[in-house]
Amino acid sequence: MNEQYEAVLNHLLFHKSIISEDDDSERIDRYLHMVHDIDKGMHIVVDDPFEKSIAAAFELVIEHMFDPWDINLREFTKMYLKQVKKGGYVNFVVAGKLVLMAWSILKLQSEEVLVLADPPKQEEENYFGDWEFDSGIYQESEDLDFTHAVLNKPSPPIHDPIRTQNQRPVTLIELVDAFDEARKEAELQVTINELRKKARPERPPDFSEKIHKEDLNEDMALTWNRLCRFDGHPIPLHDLYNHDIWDRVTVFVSALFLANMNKVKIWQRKFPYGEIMIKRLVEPEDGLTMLSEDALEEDMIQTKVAVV
Amino acid sequence: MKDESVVEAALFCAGKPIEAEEIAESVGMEMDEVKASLKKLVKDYSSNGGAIEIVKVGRKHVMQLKGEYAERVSLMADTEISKDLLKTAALIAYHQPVMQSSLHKMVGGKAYEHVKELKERNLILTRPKGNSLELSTSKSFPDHFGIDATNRDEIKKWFQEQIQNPQ
Amino acid sequence: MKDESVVEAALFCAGKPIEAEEIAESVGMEMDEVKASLKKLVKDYSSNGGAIEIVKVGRKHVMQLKGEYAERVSLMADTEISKDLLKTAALIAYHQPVMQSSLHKMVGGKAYEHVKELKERNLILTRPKGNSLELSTSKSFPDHFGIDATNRDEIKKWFQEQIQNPQ
Repeated sequence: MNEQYEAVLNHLLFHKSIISEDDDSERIDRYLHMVHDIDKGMHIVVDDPFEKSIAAAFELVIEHMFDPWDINLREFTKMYLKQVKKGGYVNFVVAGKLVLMAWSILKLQSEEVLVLADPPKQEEENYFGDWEFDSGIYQESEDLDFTHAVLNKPSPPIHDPIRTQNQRPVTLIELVDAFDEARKEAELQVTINELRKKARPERPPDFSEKIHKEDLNEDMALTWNRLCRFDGHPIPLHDLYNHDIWDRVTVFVSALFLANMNKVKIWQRKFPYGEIMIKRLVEPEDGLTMLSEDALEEDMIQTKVAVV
Repeated sequence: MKDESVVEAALFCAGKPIEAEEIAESVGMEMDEVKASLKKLVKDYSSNGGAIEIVKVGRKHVMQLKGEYAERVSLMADTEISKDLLKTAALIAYHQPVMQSSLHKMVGGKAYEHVKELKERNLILTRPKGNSLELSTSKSFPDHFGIDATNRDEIKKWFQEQIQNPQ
Repeated sequence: MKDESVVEAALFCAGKPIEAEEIAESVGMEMDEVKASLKKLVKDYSSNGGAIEIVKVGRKHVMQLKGEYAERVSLMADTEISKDLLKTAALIAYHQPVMQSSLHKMVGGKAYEHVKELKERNLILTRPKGNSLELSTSKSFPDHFGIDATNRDEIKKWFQEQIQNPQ
């Protein structure tokens, strides 16, 4: 096993405390086995061994349903950036895929938190729940006046209040009550965990399928084909996406390549959150080979892009 | 033991806004007595020229330092919220629900840091919407800042008054 | 702002016995003024018939509830351990010795934060075992909660009895 795989493995085990004692040795063996398999060239078509090892680590979580918390995303980002700085060459398609994988893991982590955190009810409640949606904050002049006054006066209109901070010991009855509640909640939590375990195999995206197909030409043809359904005026890039996240990445990355080939122009209306716009610079027939009839039909079914 | 002083003791001890029912239950008093005592206490404290006030916050009452005194002794308090952060909090409360991007237009780059901190303090709620976040106050916001309002118009009015007649 | 009220504010804010020097430094007053204010406050508070008193404790002064009132309202204060943390503590005590990973399965993500806090409060002990930690109650656990037990087995038994004979 080369050093990079070892580095990845070490980081995988960064959150050791999360690993259950019930299956720890077995689990570490599984990791080793998996990394060994990947080392032999399974799955990944990425060339750079370092990128490959990171992708492999992410794959372990996404494809093989490991605990998403075993991935320390921050550490991986740091490692990756270090490598990029050192190497100088960045494969943006691979980088994009890695970002998406990292995002998927983050999502799995946050889903976990959502299920496990069981936040107290009051945090979810909005005190002024009956308020209407913000339809423009400067509608009334008094609102504008208020904003100006708050920003320009030395003192804010609210103060951080100072109150007494008395605390007392827990009474025995409170301890028993808490115990009673905790037992019931723990039982519920264990049940939820089991249900999640059962449901999980259905959840990960079809990751291996996507990483195998690095056929950029096909991706670009797909994006071009969608773009040609519009009349050539600038449109928001998101009109070309369907709801699949992989599709977003594919379209976004191939649109960048199309721009590089001077087939399209891409710009953002306002940085950093403005709409990303795309405009076709050449006629459909001067673009790329169109998709086959079958592929075209399949894509029409999968996307909700309007035909103009 | 005077009724009124028992209620005063309850407020001192609680250290946070509490409802009349809670006081009545804890100290074994009738609701009417508690309510009458609260009314008297609010009046007495506001007129005695001291540093402490008892104020109504929605359905609750709280004992706290008057604003100007709170500022004067803020160095002694554990956690101080910066004036800038308080301004951002006030803008969110007044304009809510407001998009983070709109807040950014009002207060600039510090909006993101402030939103993060206010969220950590459980004072605001965030909800993803489009490419930005929709911000609104949490249930503990009016309790924390002692804002006596229960709906949008009241809170706007409350803030307008604070701006026109600062303490 | 009256000197006396500033000192009153400082005492309210401190929430514990505090020296005159400390007050003077924090609020930027002369020691003489602080001392004179303290004297007046002690006198005023003792004679106003309210529930609060300001008393001298050694070299320090403190604002607190008068004894009889403190007893009456003591349950209104927040408990020093939050309900959520208390629940985790109770689960550890009942299941001890229990692995942190098992606790995670029972209470979810907050387990780690809670274990850290309970450890800081000296209520539980942790021992590395495999890749996780084994948790059990510390010697001070029964003392802290007033449980009549001297060892872990007795504590466990006490909790088991609570299930069988709920109060």
